[in-house]
Amino acid sequence: MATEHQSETLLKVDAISLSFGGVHALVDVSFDIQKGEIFSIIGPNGAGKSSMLNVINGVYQPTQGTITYKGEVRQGMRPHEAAVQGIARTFQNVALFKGMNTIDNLMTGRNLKMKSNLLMQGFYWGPAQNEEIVHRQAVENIIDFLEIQSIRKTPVGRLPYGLQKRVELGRALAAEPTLLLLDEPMAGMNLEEKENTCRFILDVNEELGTTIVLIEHDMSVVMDISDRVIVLDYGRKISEGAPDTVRNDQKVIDAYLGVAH
Amino acid sequence: MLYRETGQFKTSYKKDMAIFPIRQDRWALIATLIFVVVGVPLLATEHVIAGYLIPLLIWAIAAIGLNILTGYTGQLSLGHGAFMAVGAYSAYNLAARVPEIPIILVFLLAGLIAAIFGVLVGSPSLRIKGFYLAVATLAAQFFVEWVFATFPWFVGGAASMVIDTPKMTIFGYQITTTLDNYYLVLGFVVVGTLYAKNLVRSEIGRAWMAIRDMDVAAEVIGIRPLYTKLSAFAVSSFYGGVAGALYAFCYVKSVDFTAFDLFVSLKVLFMIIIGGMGSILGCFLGAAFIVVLPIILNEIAHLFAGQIPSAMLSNIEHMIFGGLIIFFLIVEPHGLARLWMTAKEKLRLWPFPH
Amino acid sequence: MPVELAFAIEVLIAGLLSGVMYSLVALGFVLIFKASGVFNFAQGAMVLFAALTFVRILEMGVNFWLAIAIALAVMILLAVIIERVMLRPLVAQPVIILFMATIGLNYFLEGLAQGIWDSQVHGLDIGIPDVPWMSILESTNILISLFDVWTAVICGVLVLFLAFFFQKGRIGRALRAVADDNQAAMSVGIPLQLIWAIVWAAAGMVALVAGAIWGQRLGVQFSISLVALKALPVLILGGFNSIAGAIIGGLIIGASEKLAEVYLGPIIGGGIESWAAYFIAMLFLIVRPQGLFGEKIIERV
Amino acid sequence: MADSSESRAQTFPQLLRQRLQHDAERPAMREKAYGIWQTWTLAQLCEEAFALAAGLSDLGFVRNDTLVIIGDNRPPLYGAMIAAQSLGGVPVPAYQDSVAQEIEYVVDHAEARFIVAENQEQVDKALEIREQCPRVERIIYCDPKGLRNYDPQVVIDIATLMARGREVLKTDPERVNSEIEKGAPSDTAIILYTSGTTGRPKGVVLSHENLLVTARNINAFDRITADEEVLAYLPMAWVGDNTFSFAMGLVAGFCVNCPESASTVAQDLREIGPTFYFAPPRIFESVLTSVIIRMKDAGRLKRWLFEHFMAVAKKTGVALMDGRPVAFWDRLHYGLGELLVYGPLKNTLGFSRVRVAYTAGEAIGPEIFEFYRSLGINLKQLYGQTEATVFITMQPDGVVRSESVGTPPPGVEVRIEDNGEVVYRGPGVFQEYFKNPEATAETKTQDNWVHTGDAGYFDDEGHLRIIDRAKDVGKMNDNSMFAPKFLENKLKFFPEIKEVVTFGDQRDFVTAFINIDLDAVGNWAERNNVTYASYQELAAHPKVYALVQECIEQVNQSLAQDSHLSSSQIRRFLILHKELDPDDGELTRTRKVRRRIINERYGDLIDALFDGREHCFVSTEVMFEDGRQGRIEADLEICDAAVSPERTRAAA
Repeated sequence: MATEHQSETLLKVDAISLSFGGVHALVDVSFDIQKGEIFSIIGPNGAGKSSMLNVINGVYQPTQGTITYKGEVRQGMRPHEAAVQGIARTFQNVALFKGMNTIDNLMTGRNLKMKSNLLMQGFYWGPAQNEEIVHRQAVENIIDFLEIQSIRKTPVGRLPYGLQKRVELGRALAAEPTLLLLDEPMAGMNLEEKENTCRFILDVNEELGTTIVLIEHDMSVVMDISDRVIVLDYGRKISEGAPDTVRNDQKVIDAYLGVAH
Repeated sequence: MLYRETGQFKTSYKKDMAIFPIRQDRWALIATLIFVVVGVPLLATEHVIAGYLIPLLIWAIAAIGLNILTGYTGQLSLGHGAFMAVGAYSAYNLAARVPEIPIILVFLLAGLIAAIFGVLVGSPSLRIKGFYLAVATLAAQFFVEWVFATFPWFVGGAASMVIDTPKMTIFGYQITTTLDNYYLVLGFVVVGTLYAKNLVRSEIGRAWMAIRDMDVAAEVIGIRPLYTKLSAFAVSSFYGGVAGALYAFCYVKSVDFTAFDLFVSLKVLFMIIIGGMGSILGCFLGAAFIVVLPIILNEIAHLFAGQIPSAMLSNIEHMIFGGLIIFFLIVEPHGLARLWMTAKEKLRLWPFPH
Repeated sequence: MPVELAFAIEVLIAGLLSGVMYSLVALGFVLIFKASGVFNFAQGAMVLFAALTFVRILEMGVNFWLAIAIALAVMILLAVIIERVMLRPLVAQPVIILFMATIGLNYFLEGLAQGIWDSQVHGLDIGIPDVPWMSILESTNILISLFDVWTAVICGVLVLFLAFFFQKGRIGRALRAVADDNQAAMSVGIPLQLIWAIVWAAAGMVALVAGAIWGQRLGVQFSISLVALKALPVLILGGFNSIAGAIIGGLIIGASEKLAEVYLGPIIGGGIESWAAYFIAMLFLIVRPQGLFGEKIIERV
Repeated sequence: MADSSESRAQTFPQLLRQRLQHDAERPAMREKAYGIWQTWTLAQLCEEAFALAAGLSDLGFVRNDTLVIIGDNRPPLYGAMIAAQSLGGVPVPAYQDSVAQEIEYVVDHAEARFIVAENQEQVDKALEIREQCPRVERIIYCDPKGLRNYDPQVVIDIATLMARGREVLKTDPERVNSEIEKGAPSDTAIILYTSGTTGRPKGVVLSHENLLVTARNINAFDRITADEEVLAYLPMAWVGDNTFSFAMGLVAGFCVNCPESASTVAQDLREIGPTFYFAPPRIFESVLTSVIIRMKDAGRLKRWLFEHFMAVAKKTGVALMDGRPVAFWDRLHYGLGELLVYGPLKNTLGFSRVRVAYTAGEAIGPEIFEFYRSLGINLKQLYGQTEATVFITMQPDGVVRSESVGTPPPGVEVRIEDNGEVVYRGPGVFQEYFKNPEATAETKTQDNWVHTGDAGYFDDEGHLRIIDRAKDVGKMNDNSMFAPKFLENKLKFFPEIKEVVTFGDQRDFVTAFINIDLDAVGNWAERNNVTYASYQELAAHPKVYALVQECIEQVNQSLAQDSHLSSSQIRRFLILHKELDPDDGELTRTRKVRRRIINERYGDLIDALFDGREHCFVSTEVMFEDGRQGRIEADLEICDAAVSPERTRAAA
């Protein structure tokens, strides 16, 4: 848990609403994310948590509201631009490139940093080859960090779920993001794998200074590692604050127990 | 069984990322190269080279092109014949109208023109996907057929709409014999294959596969979908264009729009499906299969010549061909390249089963 | 009525009438696409196979209606065999593999059709005279082929029947469930194999009607297998999975194609019907990628 | 590259400085890391080691200081050994899988002020014992992962220390060199703590001369050159690794390769393809077991090929290896087998390039031994111990037997005492037990003869045969000899049996504890539809009992043929409910049985074996992998085994 808080706002979500047809996925949600913090979004199933991430990195365009990132209002930002701006993420249902092995999946995370053109890549000439090697080294560091050496050259489709999640985290890390969005990184993991993943997340946060937005169902994990938490229910923000504050909020308890609105 | 990998350790990423990291594979490749350069001319008859080997190699180039688009990038195309046609007609017009251009450059320019055409055809690919895109490429196919069937300008005004290709010279050396043509095609195959292999193992190749495997995730990590798809269309139709040009100049020695019809597109598609989607080796295996299968069927048919009318034989050929395709898809939907990979794995593990 | 206008209306009506036929063939595609997510490339070969079967049975001197019935039975049998031999083993494969299999099937059926029967051109007379509709010609000076009208009526009835059959009732519900998610449908006990056999049989029926009608026009021969490709732009326009789209799309394509051929053809070189329809469909597609009636796909991540 | 100038080198650092003059760019060490084999040339290895030495010196490390080294085989850790030796200090490697208390003993006894620890896991252990070992000043780590919040006053990065050393060398370039010059052959090169089958570990002090002379002799004996590839995968704290990887490597100049991790050793072995290889019998045994198990899943044709050609190999392979005449047809047949089976098999196991392989430490099953030799792998046995710098006897090429352990190498003399104990004298004889003159005096005589504690004899060929620990050879009540280890080894040759403890000293008959091998028996269970949820359940299964009984009865039959041993036939046995485990103190770290502890822990079970009970309840305290303590309880069945009648000579 990062102890010293710089109160520099990295991302400002302002009155975001999102609807598909008649379904309101998000309604007037606002919050700020400070640079360097671990910020968790929690809420019951279907509360709009994943939709929120999809809005932040441009997969969905909000129906209303604005996103301010690094001090600039981002209107109609596409996922690709979000990536250029240093936003990386993982998905709730693992979204790896199944036809590739672990190294190649991680290497795709570095695509924005690679500069060789088509001609050079085809001839695999000096600069293009050197570039591949430099980025392979970077990827190997992540492989070492995440302790996935033994599956380096395994096609990811053959890996068990927990390892796939770890490879996906690796792919996001390979992009060296400023803001990392993690959508249930520990779903389907056993206790030991969860502990490992927690350690990885904290390490990334502390050593690389990466700001992290986390969606997670395991409350003990969320309460342990988050600096701040917001709670969504039916697309609305119902609570926000430090883990302890949120934990004791009656509205949150009601939402989780399913009290009628 | 034939592999002896013990002691082949890699001390640098360069060696680890080599195309053939296993020594025995490198030997096999060198042996194959020696065979096709030295052995084939010594052993094969002119008929075999001109009738089978040259088309096989040309089809392999075409298949590499389509495989990049369909196998690696996941964009189904039914218009590869159109790209080949554009390449063939471009090459003819460049060579006939501007004879000063060296012939190698003509082929490359023909590829480039095909690539531009490919980008045009592919431009809707950001918005339309799957079979919709396939039908769009089909439209390109019909359009191109129509253009070359309708406007005699493209064949220098020949009323028959068919014209012989001009003679080729390289650095003053006239390409005349079958063997000359064979080496010319072989040169393109070797360079083209290496180039394609390098592309698919580089950043662009990973981007292509990322788009194929999961386009949303690809975009989220910063891969530009339009650029990536269009680059696949460009590279794919470049290979198609070069293959079309070689087909016209080195194989049939004439330009004829009927040589690049829809069934050519389908034929190339068969090659990559049977050879293996997403595999460069598969392009060669698939091309060999599609070239060799009719020959074998033909040979078998010859045994029955006289007993069965020839029209019937052709129908039976069709049925066997279609039936084999279906059989193949059921038995090994990932193609010959996968069979080869499985066999190789087994050989590496021999005598152990797994 | 001025001659130009009368001519234009004439062209438009002819287009719409042939459009009904496109709708019919497109429906064959749509049904299979809905049931298996695959674009059936062998539809053309099925048209050839059905028409040849029909015409050769007729030539044996069999009664017209009996010949229809026999040909229909053959097409249904074919559908069952295809489902058994080809589709069932490929059930878990990606759609592109299924698509390739239909191309293989295309080759096989072409060979089979011409192998069993022969590759000659067979004249076919289904008893509808190809003469102008005199009363209309006299009253409005618009020339409409009676043959076109009759075929449009036959096709229209068939289209409505199929549309109704696959929209409503148990089969319709099952088909929609299968179209939504193969695996899920199977898991709730919908017999995927039966649905597949039924839609392929329907496609076979469509092929028979189309083959018979085109057969009278062009003679039953190999080239009628290419007719099916004509229906593809309809699919783009109407959406691969929309029955209504297939109907409306067929009419639009039929009309605009005829108009383009008559008015644009002479300007840019004639014979443009091979691609004009595609072109129209493509333009439309860029505006609306999911087709006229296709559902908007929201990608969930 | 032992040329004349190097023979003048009297310590390892001196040797390295000489070799640097012409071998600087040769690869000296490799480590699989970040996906490739990262290479240290001799120059790089020395530069890092000397920089580290300078850094250590700056921290106050002086001559005769000890440097405890804990971790897996890593080039920087070998570099740390050189660094300590360069300053005239003494590296003390500790077993990396030891628990904190075991490390505490070593650190405390060696009076270490500095510890080099590989990673967070080892640093944590080192920090844990700081209370008890207040002498420890600094803990130096190699892998910084997870260590960023540790106290930088105590825990420092090896790279930082090297950088500091380089700074020191800039101002004082002779800081390390001058210390190296002072080195003498009798200086202590290393202290190795032997796990010992009884009591506290003893620190065996070996001098540079011990190691250098031994390495030179053995390199000459087996024609070890600079072109060998060696995989350093056995614990650095074990004398074998120190001799094979460190001493022989530095003397011969070959490259030593460190695996990526303990779990990837098999893969790394396959990649490197060592030419000179050592493994204890249990490794050869488990590799063979896995071969058999994997081949059981093979198709009919492959299995037939395998069985056919293994039979051919059995017939001709060993003869070919020993250079005996073989008929042309058999040679051809074997050649075909090499192409189809042996070659690929050696390849997949990583043994293709093995020129010399050794095994030692325990007796190896004749079947296992011959399996490898018949494949064309030159596997030999040696007999040795830490106190001898490994080598007491070894088998020369061509005269290799499974039941004996060869002849003394050049410079070593071996004698059998009247009580049957093997004693030896030679250049490798250790200096002393560190701070333990009584033990030294007990083991080593005035004129340098060392007692091995093993009983043995020279056979007709003049090769040494080892029967058992001299003190473990007991007498049964009928006065016949009882050699427990001999019996145990015979049983352990069955793949289903992992460990055995036999009892019979001063008893009327012999009984045994059995540990089944989970892999082999588990596989057997799967094929025979025996279901089980745990090791304990499998061990107690009646069918497993029947399986083990069969093995024992086979051994009994063979024992019956030997008049000396026929009364050692095993009459009763039980299968233990848990695996004997070094963490519970039942085995040494090198997996030797600690009889005294077993006698204490399982006294009631032993009594039950002899008093005819059919069941016995047992409850044992165990240590889990994560360090928690717990209890396992079971009611064990005791089973009788049939005894064969003694064969008289006439009958035989």
